Amino acid sequence: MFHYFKRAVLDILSNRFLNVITIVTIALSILVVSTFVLFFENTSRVIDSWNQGFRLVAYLGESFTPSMLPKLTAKIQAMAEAGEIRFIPKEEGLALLKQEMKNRSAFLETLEENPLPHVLEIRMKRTGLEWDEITAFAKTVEQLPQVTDVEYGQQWLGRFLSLFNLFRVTGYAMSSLFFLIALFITANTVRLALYSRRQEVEIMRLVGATDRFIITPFYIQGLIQGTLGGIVGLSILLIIFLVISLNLQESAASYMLFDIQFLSVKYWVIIIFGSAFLGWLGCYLSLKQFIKY
Amino acid sequence: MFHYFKRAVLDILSNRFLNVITIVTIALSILVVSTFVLFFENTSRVIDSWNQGFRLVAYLGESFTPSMLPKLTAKIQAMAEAGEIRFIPKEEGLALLKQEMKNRSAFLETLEENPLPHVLEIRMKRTGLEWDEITAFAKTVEQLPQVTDVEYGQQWLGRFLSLFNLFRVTGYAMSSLFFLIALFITANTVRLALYSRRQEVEIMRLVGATDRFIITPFYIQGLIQGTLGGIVGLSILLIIFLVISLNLQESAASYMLFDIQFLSVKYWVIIIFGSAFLGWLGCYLSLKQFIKY
Amino acid sequence: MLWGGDRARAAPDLLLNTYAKDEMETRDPIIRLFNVSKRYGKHYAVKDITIDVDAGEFIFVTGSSGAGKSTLMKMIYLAERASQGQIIVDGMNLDRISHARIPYLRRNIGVIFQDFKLIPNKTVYGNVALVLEAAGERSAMIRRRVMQVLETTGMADKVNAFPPSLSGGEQQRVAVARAVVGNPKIILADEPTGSLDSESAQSVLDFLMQYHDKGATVLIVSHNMQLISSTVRARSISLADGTLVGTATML
Amino acid sequence: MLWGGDRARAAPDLLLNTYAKDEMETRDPIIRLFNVSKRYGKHYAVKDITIDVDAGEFIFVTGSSGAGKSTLMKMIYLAERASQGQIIVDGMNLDRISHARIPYLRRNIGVIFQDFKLIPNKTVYGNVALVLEAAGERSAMIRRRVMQVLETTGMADKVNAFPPSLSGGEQQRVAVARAVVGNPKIILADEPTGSLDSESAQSVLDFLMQYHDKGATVLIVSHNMQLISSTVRARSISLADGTLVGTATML
Ligand SMILES: Nc1ncnc2c1ncn2[C@@H]1O[C@H](COP(=O)(O)OP(=O)(O)OP(=O)(O)O)[C@@H](O)[C@H]1O
Ligand SMILES: Nc1ncnc2c1ncn2[C@@H]1O[C@H](COP(=O)(O)OP(=O)(O)OP(=O)(O)O)[C@@H](O)[C@H]1O
Ligand SMILES: [Mg+2]
Ligand SMILES: [Mg+2]
Repeated sequence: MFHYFKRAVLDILSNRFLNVITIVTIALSILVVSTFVLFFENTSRVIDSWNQGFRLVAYLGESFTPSMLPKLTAKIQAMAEAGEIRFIPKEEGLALLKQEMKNRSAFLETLEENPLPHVLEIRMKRTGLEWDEITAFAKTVEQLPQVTDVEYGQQWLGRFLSLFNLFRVTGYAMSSLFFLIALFITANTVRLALYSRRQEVEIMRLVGATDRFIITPFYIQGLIQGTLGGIVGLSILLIIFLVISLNLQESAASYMLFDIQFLSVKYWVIIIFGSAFLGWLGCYLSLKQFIKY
Repeated sequence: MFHYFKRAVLDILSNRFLNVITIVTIALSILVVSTFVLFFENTSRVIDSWNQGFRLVAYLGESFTPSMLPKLTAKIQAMAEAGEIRFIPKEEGLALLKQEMKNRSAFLETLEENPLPHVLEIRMKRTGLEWDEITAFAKTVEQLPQVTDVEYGQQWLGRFLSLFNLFRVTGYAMSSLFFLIALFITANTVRLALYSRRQEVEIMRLVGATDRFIITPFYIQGLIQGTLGGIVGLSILLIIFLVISLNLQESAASYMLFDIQFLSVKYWVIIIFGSAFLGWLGCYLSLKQFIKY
Repeated sequence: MLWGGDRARAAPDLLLNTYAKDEMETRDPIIRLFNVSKRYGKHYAVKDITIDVDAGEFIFVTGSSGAGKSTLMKMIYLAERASQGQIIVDGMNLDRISHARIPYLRRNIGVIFQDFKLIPNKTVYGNVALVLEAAGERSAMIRRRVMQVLETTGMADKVNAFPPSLSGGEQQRVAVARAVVGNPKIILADEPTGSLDSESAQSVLDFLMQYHDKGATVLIVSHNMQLISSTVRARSISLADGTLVGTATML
Repeated sequence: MLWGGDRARAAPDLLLNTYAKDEMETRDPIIRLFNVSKRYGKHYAVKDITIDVDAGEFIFVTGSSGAGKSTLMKMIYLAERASQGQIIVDGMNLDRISHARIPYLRRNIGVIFQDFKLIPNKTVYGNVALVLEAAGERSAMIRRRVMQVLETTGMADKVNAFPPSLSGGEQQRVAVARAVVGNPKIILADEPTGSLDSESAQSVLDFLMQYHDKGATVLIVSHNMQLISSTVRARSISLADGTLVGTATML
């Protein structure tokens, strides 16, 4: 095995042009995939943080008294979808309403009695819920004894969610598509590199080399090329990211109410392994064509 | 020229393997770029349609009478940022408020007099406005004589806009980055294809061919490869798009409150020209390396 | 045709004769061709050839350009499959040999290709060593054998050169070195002296003769009549338009 | 060395002698080398060579393997630049020739490369026609010339074959055809008969002789003594280790 590895390294050194081209192509393909993943991850993260802002508002009937609160809260908390629950007494509700209405709030002062009900604000536990799930959850909450009505984004929220889910699905589909394309491009490049070495392969066969003897160093080369390509691609992305995020932080610091973050170590590992696999598979697909008796 | 074109076509036919590989690589690169552009365009379009939903609400003082409306409207319309303007008389405002407050609206029935002011709802003309511009516009509107106060999304809107602008900038940056990568990958592939033909080029030189005689067919080939690659890439995208959008329309028709649209003809033309340019430039960058005396 | 023109090799010849007598009766055919033909399109490159080559024979194959000499060689080391007929090499029927056995067949055959077939981006050393590496030899042994064989072919000072920077004759001598480095049972030499001056040509022939003396079966395709006629105890096979038109043994 | 062994060309010879007498005094050197050397690393492939070749001369270049014959040829058609010294070909100083003029220099020189240098994915026709296409000839004229020259070299029935499917000798004859198709002033033939049997070799030589008779200057690198000695009125230049060791004129 070591012997094959040595031959693979020697071969890389004596075919520098072909190897550099292949590694650069793999690096660029990885750059596309990882740039997109980075973009998609950050956008998803920001959207998720918004998404968490969505809440159900449950209006409590006249029959409700604050002493019932712990029991009601526990009941709701038992539901899978429910996250944080906040109780807003009608006094606080009125204050909020005044604040909300601003210019139109003068008349509220003239009221003798607080006309508002008590309210429970329920946040969603998971992000990325489907519209169906939210509707179902709302129905369940509405059926609780003290709850008279449930209000949630309705139309607007449905639209928002379907968009986000579409965004998410498209994002994953595109990541896969880009990975597939990277694979094809890599295979193509490896195929071209091998094409210009087909005579060499033919000569090796003619002097009595077995398939294994010929193929193994190519596979090892593919793995090395893939790994190097992955590292180079990721490094380029990191550099671009650092340059851009530094600039953004300077010029647009005031608008930046969220962080953009680089890919996590988990992704680094996935990308580099994926890239090594890419190099190997590129070899596999191409060698099939050139190594035949 | 026709003579060169004929030689280029003959050459493509006699180097089918190399040409198919090159065209496939260009097609895949174009597929990446145009998939991203498609994704980005659709997302932007949806976001824009939301963005257009943002509006300034100008509260009109006691001094305002409906007869002043045309003059005031004209004044606001003269401002660059102002789009559609809607006048909401206080009666309509009260009706809307009742609807908005739903469960809490019972007390509104008890009011003797309508406590609300008349309101002007001003939509933005352009999309993608910066937070600064909106603030400035709001200030100008507030200074108009009959206007007592202006309300707009504030904090939330600022955050939303900065996100969208970042999304937009990143999108354009990524389109450019992907185009650049496509360029490099194409150049790499062309370089590899030429590498395996370097002997042929060398032989042509040795039997007295001028640079121009050798190079011109390669350039024409590059243009042909680029154009074919562009058409193939775009066709693949169209097929993927049709398959996916048909499936989406079936399974998720209820959630789809917006259309996803394919790239416009303008983009087709840009992409195919870009791709032809890619093929040509790939040739240009690679030939420099191989054609030297 | 008996004895060739000027012969510089008297001593080895004596030895050869003794050796030949001892073995004469026990020798079996190592290469057998029965009605072998090779067709490209409608054209027969080789047509209905039947020959037996005994182990340890020394054979010249002659014939004009395009007569089918190289094609005949190619079928023996299985670079081309015969269209018709049967070929048996070293006990293996080439028609039925499994894919995985082909490398082992080829390790028994040292080929000097007409167009040399050196790998351009491997050094002279690397090209010659490849044969032994592919056969899984240990590196110390490889080094010794390769240097020894390059020494004898006069290419020792070019071990680190790459084939494109060698002269035609130098490339040919590397090709000769590579063909014999594995001590093959059979040596197929397709025009091994075409790029060489008469002196170098003679020394390559002497070199191949040494391997023959050690027991190898040697087939040489050659146009060089002077060389052919200078060689003792060689059989000469003559092709024309793909068919066998004559055999002669010089004794 | 005077007249070679068997000579089949009596009639053209007479013609040649008349032609030679008329022109003898007016001929200028078409190739001039002054103290030309070519160094690769520390090694001199060609060392301090000075020769004048007259227009219309017929020259054999001999020397053992690695003597520098091919390198000398390469410097004349500028595949390699001389390390030292001056080369003047057809009035052009190769040291000072502009990049753009090189193709025009090469169109005056027909080269038969030692390794043929045929383009593998062009047909025989395409390979030969390339020279005329590059020179911008009209296609009717190209077709006629190419077919004519392939006819004479005996390759007319292989016009649509690709070089890898040709025998060694066939490839060499295509290389010969390509070298002469443009009617060059100078023909440089590097071992043009190495893969050919003696009969084909003689016909290639006769063929080159025809161009010489029409006024071309011919330089042939060859190891084939029989061929050399059969040729009348040729000068013979001998190299050893890169230096000129002898000149002889056969008359
Ligand atoms: N792959 C092929 N496809 C088609 N024809 C071929 C192929 N290989 C050889 N031939 C033809 O078969 C004939 C015999 O070729 P071969 O190479 O055996 O000749 P040869 O005797 O070696 O000649 P030379 O002395 O010139 O090398 C030739 O006419 C050649 O064109
Ligand atoms: N590109 C090169 N780099 C290094 N050395 C070279 C190069 N080209 C030629 N040589 C060396 O220069 C010497 C002369 O080579 P050349 O090809 O001129 O020989 P030749 O006379 O043509 O021999 P042959 O008859 O074998 O073809 C040889 O020793 C060769 O190894
Ligand atoms: Mg042959
Ligand atoms: Mg030479």
